[in-house]
Amino acid sequence: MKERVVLDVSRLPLHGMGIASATWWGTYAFMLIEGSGFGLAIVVYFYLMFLAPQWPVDAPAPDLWAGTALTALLVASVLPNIMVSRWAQKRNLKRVRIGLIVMSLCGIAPLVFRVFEFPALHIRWDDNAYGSIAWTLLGLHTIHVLTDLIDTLVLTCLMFSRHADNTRRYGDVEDNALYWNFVVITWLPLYACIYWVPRL
Amino acid sequence: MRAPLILLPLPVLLSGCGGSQSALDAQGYSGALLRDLIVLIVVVCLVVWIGVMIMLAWSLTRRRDGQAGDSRGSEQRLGVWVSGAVAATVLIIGGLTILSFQTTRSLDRAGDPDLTIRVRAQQWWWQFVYEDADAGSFQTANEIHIPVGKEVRVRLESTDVIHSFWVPSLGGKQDLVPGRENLLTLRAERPGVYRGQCAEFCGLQHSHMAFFVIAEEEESYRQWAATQRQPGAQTGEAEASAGKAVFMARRCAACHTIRGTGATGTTGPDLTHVGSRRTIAAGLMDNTRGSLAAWIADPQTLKPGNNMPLVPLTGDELRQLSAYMESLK
Amino acid sequence: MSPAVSGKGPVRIFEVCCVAALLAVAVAIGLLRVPRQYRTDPPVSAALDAIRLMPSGIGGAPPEVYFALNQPYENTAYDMSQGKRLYSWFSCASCHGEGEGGAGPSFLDGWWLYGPSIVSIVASIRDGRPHGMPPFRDRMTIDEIWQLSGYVKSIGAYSAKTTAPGRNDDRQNRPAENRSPAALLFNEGPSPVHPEQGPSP
Amino acid sequence: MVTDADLDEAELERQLARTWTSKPGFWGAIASVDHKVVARRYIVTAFVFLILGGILALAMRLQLSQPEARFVDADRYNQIFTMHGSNMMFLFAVPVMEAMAVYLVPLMVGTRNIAFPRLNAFSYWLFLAGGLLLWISFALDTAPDIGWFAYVPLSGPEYGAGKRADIWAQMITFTEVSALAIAVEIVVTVFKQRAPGMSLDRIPLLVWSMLVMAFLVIMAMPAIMFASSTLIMDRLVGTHFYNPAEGGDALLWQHLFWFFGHPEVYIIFLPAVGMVSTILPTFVQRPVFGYLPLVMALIATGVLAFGLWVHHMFVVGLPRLGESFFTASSMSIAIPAGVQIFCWLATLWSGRPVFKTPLLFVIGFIITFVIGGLTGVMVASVPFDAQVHDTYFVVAHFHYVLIGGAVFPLIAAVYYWFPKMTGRMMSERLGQWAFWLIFISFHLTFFPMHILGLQGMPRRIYTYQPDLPWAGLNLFVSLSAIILSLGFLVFFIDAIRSWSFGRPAGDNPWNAPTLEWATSSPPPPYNFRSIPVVDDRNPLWSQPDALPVSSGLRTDRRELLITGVVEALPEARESSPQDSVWPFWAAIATSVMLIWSIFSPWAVVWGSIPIAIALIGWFWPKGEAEDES
Repeated sequence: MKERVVLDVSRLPLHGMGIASATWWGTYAFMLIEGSGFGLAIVVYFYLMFLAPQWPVDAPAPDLWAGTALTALLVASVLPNIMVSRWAQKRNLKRVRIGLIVMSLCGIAPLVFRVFEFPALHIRWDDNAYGSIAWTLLGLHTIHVLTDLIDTLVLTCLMFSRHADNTRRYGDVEDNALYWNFVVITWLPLYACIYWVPRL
Repeated sequence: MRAPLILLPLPVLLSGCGGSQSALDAQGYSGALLRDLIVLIVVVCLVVWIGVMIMLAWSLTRRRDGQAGDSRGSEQRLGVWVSGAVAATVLIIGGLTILSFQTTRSLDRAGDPDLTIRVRAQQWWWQFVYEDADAGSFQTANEIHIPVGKEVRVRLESTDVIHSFWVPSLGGKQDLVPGRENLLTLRAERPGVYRGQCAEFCGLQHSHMAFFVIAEEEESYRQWAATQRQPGAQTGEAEASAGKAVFMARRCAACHTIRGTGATGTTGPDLTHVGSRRTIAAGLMDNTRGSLAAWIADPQTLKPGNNMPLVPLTGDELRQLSAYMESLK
Repeated sequence: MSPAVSGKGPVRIFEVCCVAALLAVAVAIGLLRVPRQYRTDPPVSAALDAIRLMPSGIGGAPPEVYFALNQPYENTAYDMSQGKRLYSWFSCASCHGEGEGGAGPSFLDGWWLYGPSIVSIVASIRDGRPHGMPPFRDRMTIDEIWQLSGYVKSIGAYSAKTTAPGRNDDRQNRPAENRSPAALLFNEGPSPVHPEQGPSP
Repeated sequence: MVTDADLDEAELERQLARTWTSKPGFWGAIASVDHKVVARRYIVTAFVFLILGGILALAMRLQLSQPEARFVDADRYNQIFTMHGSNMMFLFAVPVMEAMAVYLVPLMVGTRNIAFPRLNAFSYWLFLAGGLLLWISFALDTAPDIGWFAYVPLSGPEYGAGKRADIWAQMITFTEVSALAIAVEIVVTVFKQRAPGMSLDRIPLLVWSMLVMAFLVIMAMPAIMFASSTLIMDRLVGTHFYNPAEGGDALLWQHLFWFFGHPEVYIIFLPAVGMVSTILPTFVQRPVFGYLPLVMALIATGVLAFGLWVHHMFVVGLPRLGESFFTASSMSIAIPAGVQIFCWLATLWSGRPVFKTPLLFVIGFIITFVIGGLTGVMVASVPFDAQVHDTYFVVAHFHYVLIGGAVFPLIAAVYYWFPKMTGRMMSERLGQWAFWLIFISFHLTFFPMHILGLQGMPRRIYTYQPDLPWAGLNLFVSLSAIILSLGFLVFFIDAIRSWSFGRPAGDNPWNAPTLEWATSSPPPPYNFRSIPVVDDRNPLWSQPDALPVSSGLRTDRRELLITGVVEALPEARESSPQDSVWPFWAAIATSVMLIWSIFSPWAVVWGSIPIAIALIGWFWPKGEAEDES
């Protein structure tokens, strides 16, 4: 077919940031998928709760300290996370490097507390349905923490490599920060479900 | 609407020992309500479909003159037509919804049941317990008798997987879900033999999980129930007595109950009056001495995967045992 | 048009490879498959009956046909599940409980009075044992005895296997069969039912 | 830096081809991330699964052709109907619709490749592995035998011996992960990669339908992933989600399954609707009537789809109030369906129909789908459903909806887009044969099933007894099924023959209005020589002489245009990734982990390590031009 040029795009940037980036939208789409998953898991939690004569079933309510400490840690990590995202926007390589190392630590620390959260439930996954859903909620969130941690670690290595100083990399850092916020935000309703709903 | 306004050429519905099993051959209170609803909705939908097909045929075959269809005026006219058709759809859908709600309410009208039967569905047979505190309760398998014109409350439970209790001629189906109890009310308006079948896939022998509802006049129902309450018949016949000994020795009693004897197993069907039933193995075969023998000798070939283990018996033992079973009227 | 044509070449090769791989898989499968048996052939049953037991009644050799069948009663979940059902149908639990024992010995303590081999278990069920274990020879077919033995053996398995009968949908009073059951309970030590049968570690 | 503005047409094509063409050879094919190559593989694989599923259907019809037949035993029959359902839903219908989206959406929105093309390649390999898992298990006689709905407790640890149910549940994971991946790609492609000027009200209807479908996938599939994972956990590590004695619930499974399962129907049906809305205008040579109502109907269907899952559970004993709500919502889905039917009729009425094969299948679709929709209204009524639930009436209903409502438009779509995909026309003569054979025998096969259902024949029975009055109709249905399969055979023969020997098609053989017809047939690896600029819903009809295009994209790297969500104003030039074998290795590693994890929970730990390695290989920059920014 014959063509007629009506538009010149050669002055556009070579990579879009934020809502002009496909990755940003992709990250949101994946967060929508996983958010649906978390939402469903919570619905199942309440479904089982309303079936049960008492809740929790055959177990004391979970100990609070490990989960609460982890929650505090996660919420606190949002601050450096937002900082990293800002620095990435400003393309400040040195600060992004430092920030990513901090965020890697912020990813490892909750896992340490997570180890103590499972015994704090005072029930095994194979004791009854309450145990099953409580372990599943914790496990599901742990998987998200782990994946984002690995992502952060790889990104940290990348930022120390020759590929670092590149708009595309800074975009990746921003998307990773976005995802960590998602991991933190989804934890809050899970925390309420696991630790406070049994105390109602 | 009373006369079956059937649009479809139906073959003969009633046949031999099969009993009737058709939603269109309604013989009970709920069944008739549902049949009327089905016929009405089908007629409405048929009219709708014919209407749409006429529109389709017209739009495909109409004569086209010049540039019609491109002008703004005709586009608007089309818009009016489409809006009208959509409005009609909304009205019809609304009407059918209300009709459906009304039928549900008529079905739910509560009455005190005259009789309660507890149904325990198991892979792949039906246990029926007639619960009657005064006259004494008793069990049957794969066959219930009910008095005509009475409300029969059926309490549905499952002991293993999900099954579904369905006697099309008498009414709609209801699932039996482990861990839950469902209720269903049956009322047969006419005496007859109505076949029912498990309607929810329940494993290997889902196809062979039928049962019969035998609706009879009050008097003969009472007689039947009185007989069923008796313990298993004592027989003087030598062969049957020998069969009884085989039954006890070969551990049949571990799974089956025959009231009045030492057999108190609960895994398999209650055999106290097995000889009086129309069929064996959940509607698989007519109840004759030959089929009883065939069943005992090799249940796994007749109904592969069912839960009756093969018990090694000699030819004599088999003959005696089936004679005993047949004598348990 | 040239890009489209050159794009087609590798795709063709690729498709041919896929089809070839599929065919190879299909042929392999034809040789490997094991259909479920609801009724054993009479000659196989007869052969399964021919176990060779040591004179002491402890241990022995399974018949050749058992190996020819690929040891189904220890290796297929279906047979084990059937065994589990037979366990309840034939009221094994009235003496052995849910495996923890009672009037009869426990299967969960890691101790087998007549040895842990499946042949011993088959012999115990088929022929009975002293102190109250009745023979089931004339109540069950031999393949049912094998199925039951496979299940009994799995109750006391030392470690979880990928083939195991499923747990019951019921209240759980011991770890399910499919979850490395007995090993968790070994530390309790065996509990002899009859003093003279006691284990001698 | 080279942009296309400085080059003449031939040189531009040569440079674009060098940049975008995959390497030759086996590994080049494995590494290809061209959306057309991946989509073609997807479509061919899905049609292979259709043939296999059809053979299973014939096996079932053989068994049911007479009472107490012994062609297939009960165990095999249960495997066969489970395979037929699972295969048709998860390995054919959903993937083939998504594959059509993967092929057509980038072309119709005027971009050079789909968003996240490596994810796209990964998705195909995972889908293939899931399909192989299911079919190999069938060949090994260990296929699932629990129905495509896998109700617990039948599929649970106590009654589902062996790994059969686990294979089913994990096959779900394979296909769902691949479906979710494609959904994300489609959403992002439609949102961010539309040709400049293609504002929301100029998006082709097929693209709209694929967008709504992608959102349905994103919202619905997590439910089945959660359900199938918890089922595996119940069976493998002893959780109690579905064990009533320990606080679980058998109906929880049904809620989760149908919360996915009902939208699933629309995941299959909406793309088909989009195909009809795209094909119909071409064969009456006028724009579709009621673009806005059609888009609204698509969205309304998508929203309503989440509000009617309980109509699959009308007989499990739920509270009456809830059932009434779901009756009303299920009935109301007929309204958007009605809107679409009437808009199509208006389009037909005011246009000049050209009775080529695609239009025939579209007309067949309208006739058949209206019946399926009306029987859908019937089963939405609780009391009506109490009689026909789990009977052959329902089997008839959903085959009318799925074959009549989705496969007919799909065949129409194959006839319609075949010239674009292969550069060759399919035979009109064989097409007419295929249509009449399929259309007539479809009704002969499935209409009698309505009657069988009302006569009390339940679903999923492997046999029935001679004294039941079903034998005659069943034999009739079985014979008709043979004719139906002949019809499909004609279609497949036509497709295979035309692939190599069909009449060359040219760029736009049907005089169609949408962008995919603006490029050559088959399209080059870079899709368009220059990115088109759109100023109308039907760009090729409004600009018949010369296509308005943009210039200024680089040719030395894979570059495409990112535009705004609403108005599609250009925002950035973005690179599209190079070919890579890492998606293939990632899919292999994922498959190993998923299959291993039905045998041991530790697979999740150890099996994740190779996946992580493959993903790092996938994302680690290689210093290519595509990494620049």
